[in-house]
Amino acid sequence: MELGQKIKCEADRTAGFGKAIAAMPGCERLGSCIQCGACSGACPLSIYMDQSPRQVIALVRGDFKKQALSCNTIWLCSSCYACTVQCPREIGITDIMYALKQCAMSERAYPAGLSIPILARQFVRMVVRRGRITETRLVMRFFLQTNWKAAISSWRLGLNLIRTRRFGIRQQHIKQHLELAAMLAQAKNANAGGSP
Amino acid sequence: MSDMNWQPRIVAFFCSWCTYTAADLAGVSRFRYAPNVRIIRLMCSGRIDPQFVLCALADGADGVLIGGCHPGDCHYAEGNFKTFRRYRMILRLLADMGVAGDRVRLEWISASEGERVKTVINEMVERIRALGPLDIPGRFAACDSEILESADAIRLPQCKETHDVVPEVVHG
Amino acid sequence: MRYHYFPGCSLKGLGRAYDESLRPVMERLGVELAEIDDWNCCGATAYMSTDHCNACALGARNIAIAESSGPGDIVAPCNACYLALNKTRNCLAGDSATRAAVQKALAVAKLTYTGTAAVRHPLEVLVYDVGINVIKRNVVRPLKDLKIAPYYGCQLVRPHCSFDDQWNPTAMDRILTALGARVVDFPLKTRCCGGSLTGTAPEAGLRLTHIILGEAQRRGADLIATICPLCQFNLDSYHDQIARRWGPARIPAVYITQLMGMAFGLPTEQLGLKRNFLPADKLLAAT
Amino acid sequence: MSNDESIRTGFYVCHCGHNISDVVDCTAVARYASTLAGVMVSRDYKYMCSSPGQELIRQDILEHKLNRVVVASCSPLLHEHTFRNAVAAGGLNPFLFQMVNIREHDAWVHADRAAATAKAQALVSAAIRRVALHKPLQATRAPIHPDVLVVGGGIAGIHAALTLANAGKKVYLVERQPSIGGHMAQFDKTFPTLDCAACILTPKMSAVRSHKNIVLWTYSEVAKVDGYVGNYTVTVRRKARYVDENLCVGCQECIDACVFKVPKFPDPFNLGMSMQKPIYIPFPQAVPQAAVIDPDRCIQLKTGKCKKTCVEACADRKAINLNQKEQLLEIKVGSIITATGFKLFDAKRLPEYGYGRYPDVMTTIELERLVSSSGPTGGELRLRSGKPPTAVGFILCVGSRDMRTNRWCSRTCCMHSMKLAQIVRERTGAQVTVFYIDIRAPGKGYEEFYDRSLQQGVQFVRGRVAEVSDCALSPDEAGKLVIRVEDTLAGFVRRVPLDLVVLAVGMEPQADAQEMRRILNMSCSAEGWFLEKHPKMAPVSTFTDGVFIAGCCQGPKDIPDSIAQAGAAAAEALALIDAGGIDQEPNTAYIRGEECSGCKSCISLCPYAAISFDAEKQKAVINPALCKGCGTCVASCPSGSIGQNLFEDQEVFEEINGVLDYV
Repeated sequence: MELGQKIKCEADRTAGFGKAIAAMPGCERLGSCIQCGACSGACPLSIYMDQSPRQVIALVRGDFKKQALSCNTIWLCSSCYACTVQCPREIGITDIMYALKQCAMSERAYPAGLSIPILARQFVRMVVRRGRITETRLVMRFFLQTNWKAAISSWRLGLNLIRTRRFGIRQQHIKQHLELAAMLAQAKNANAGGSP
Repeated sequence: MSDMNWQPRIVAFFCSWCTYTAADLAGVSRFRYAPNVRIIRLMCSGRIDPQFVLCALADGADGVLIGGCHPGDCHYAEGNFKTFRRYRMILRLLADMGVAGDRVRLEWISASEGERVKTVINEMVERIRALGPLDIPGRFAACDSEILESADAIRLPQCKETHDVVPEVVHG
Repeated sequence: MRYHYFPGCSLKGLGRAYDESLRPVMERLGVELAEIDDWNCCGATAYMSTDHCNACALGARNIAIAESSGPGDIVAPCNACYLALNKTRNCLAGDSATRAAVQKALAVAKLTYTGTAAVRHPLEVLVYDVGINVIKRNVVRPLKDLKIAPYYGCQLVRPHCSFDDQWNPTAMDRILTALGARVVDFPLKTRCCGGSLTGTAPEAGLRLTHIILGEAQRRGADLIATICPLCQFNLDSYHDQIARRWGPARIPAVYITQLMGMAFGLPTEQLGLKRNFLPADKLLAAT
Repeated sequence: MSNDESIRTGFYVCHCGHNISDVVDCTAVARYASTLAGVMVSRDYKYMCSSPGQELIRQDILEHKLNRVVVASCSPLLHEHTFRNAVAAGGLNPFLFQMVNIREHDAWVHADRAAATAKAQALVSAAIRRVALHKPLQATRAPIHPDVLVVGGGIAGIHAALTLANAGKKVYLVERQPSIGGHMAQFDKTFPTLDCAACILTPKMSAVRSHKNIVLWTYSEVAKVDGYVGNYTVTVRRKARYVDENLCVGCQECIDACVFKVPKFPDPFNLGMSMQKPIYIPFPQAVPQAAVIDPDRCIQLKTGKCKKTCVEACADRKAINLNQKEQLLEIKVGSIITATGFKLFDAKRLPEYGYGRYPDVMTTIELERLVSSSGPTGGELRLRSGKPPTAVGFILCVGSRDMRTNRWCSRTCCMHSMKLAQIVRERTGAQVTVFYIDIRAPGKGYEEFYDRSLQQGVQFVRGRVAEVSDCALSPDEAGKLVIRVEDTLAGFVRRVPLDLVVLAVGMEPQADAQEMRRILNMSCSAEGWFLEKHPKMAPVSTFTDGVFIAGCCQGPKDIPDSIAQAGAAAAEALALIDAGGIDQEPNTAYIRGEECSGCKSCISLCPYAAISFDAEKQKAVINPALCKGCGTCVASCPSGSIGQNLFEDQEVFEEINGVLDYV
């Protein structure tokens, strides 16, 4: 039996992390959590999470940045907002998950081997370049980058899409995609300091 | 007066039963608000003589806030309706005098609305800040001194400002 | 009734049957949908995960273009678009720092956001602007004997929905009843379908899809009615994988607009029903 | 400022421990006050309201021959009385005093020390200027009518009425329902002693009925209240009961004889779980033990075409009177105790718990009726299917501690649920699980009760339940209600199949609390509970003198607390009555006769008809006994000939001048 230390010391905390997350849009009420667990109970994905949403809130509030950013919880959140509307303290839990995702993305602090952030990254890249998403192309790229075997194993899905004439291979794009990219670059700069 | 350090000066007249109590509740609840409003307690907003409002503005207030019970909730049945009528009259008067109407504000705030006291005071202070100083004493200083000079002839007795006895100051 | 139409990427791709059926149905009901010129992706959840301000800018560009092209509300049929655009509106209304930043970004494209155009879902337009009675009047082939489970998905009602209940919405139930169908009491109406997790984390995502299909089957539904392209895709496309993991639950999922089109007597081929993986045979047979 | 050279003011600023001095520089305020005209003594002290603080004032008055006093401390609504007494103890007229509120209106609401101190100084300047103009005044004493009205016949109202009646006072007890007893009458047992609710309540109910000092009016409501402390005129609406409660003996023969052979209308006492006829007695222990007829259901009262078998059955007792009309009765009382209680949260507002959708989801009060031996099943707990339950779950904080519904803690649900959990376990042997956020068991013997629940094998899971559904994901869940909850102590989400789910619904203010508040001229908290004068120091008094509150109308509480509060309210009323009179603030208006032009514009403004017109002198006259001191007439007098004690124009002008003093 291997023994691992579970105790956490002051050195494990990142001072100001909880405050910084609470300062992000929609996360203002983070501090009023009473740890009732309604969020976890309402979450349809909590059964796969290594930390329940309630625990993530506790980690963030306690300034345990490393633990909060490295759990799979924030990435398994499908943004269904069940937690947010059930929270008796009106905490924007989904927005807190977004804030943590943004933080983890900007610091590349997400767990290794987790493919969900990769999809988000590819999605963003496609929007910046083309202005629109071409789903089949996005999914193909995603599979090629993460798990090419999965791409092969879902051949039946591809065939079906071709059969139902939905396998659009032509890249969709908007006319003003350069202008959009400039716009996004501008907004990105304006967001400086948003991410803790 | 219109220097960089200018801060809005607002006199508030609150009825004892609703708005004054609400201001007490705001204190008990530790709601923070701007320190620019000074509250004068009256038994009922119906006691507010238009002269009080004019006197406040003439003495250097940049705005006046009036607080009473909600319509139908007046401790004295209907004093606040009288206030409302008088308030409309004051607004007309101010318009004639060229004073912006939103320098005088009437609000119904019940005893339980501590948070509303905070909101209204903060809003009022921001509004007055945006309007800038009214400074009636400053604007009419020249007129006043003229009047005083002519009054010199009849020399009214002045208030005694100096102390006969040096007051004792003790710290407990 | 004229609306700005924001189809969103899915309705041009995997969910094109939704677009194909929505247009003739709305036309039949006297609703004019003017597609927003050069609209861009709403940003969906992926964008919110990377940059808040950018996500708002994406949504704001679409709203600003719509606002500049004339009065009227925006109709967004995809739940994710509906939520993303509404989230943008709420953010810009409540957060002055983000609003200023977004306006600055929009200025690059000579656009201004005013926030006058509301973002609405076709379901709301159908129930509140068109009216159940008008829908009922247009039914020529009632969907008799069809037991339908109404599935709203999560992002329509949460967290911003103003026109229906967050736990037990009924707009679609009312439309289905008007079409003559039998509505199955379906407690998982607003349970998440798994979203993009069906692709990125199939173990978790497909389980959610399976739970919805399984419950609809247990409750004796013939069909599941959907209003979101991603929900429809998830419920329709993974039957083999789900059957391998948890056993079969083969219930076709179709768009509410396809059901309306059938009931209105529109030609089947116009409604994109052939695009389903699992064909809605009972629907085709019933009408 | 006054020209009167003899003004000698003493000024005192209170630190209030650290409450004031943390934000306001009290020494600076005292130093500033010492520079103001007429100030002879200026002191700052830690606690002005303490005995040494008051003694300081008294000593200074004697030593420095002070004739005015100003104290800057907390709100005058809290301690004006205290300091006026201190001033009087020094031999000075208590109205030669002014108080400055630098705690609630300054130290507690500002953070900037410099700004707060400047504000305090301006307020102090205003008071010192104003007090110079104060005149000695005499408080008038109003007599107190010895009768008391108690509104609400739940346990709090019953207890208050009995306490007063036992002290020899005449009490009117007005109850809206056809019987007194309130919510407590619906309970089976009471925590933490588990004694039978009926056994301890019924004797008190009968005592009310038989007490010679109590006039009991059930099926009645307070319609109007006029007057003021010591002298209230109350109009009570007595709804038509169609049965004379003095003649009815409660034999129930009329009920048996009713043309409705079987009861078919939902019985509100059993929350619709049993049926009643149009003529009914609310419940077996009802007081008065008299039938009542529901006019919306009685065929005779609805259509006038009934055989009137009830009247026949009543025969020569002649208790049934189908021509009875609603009555408005007027009574005079000196004080009023409001004990109007609460209403239960409507569980349908939280659709995720399935109340109203799943028949085996019920509320605590419904379960209470089901386990009661006088309940619809005779105390036998059965599911709607008729089978006994094997797994029962209690969901706590339903409509409590939730910002979407009610944000307060309802205080009783933890204990109430544990009581029912013990009863269910005892009666059925079912597995019982309590889903809670925090167990709140702070009363005497309550923690021991919690421990007993644990000993008896009641399971406790800490987590707010997210949903109750009948969606089965596995065979063992089929046909069950499944709860989804995070076991927050174990750290994972659980699905718990149950066959009975009990929702511990919280308390909320009565639906017509606002209306009641208006009638009695009280205040409500933001949540809608009646507001006490001070949350700690005056918990049963209200801002309206002579009106007291008891029980759950002031906020959620359990039976012991309700009774304690009812006793306190009764004692307050007794103190008022036995004092024989009450000092009234001498803030009355008066006419300066020589200046009055006789325009009569003030007369119609007075809500108390205190102003009359002396036709002979052609002047208005104010009756000080009727004047309540609002000052509306003062502000409107075109010739400025009305003055108001304590709020003279000049005093207010000085105050305005003062608050605009910026140092």
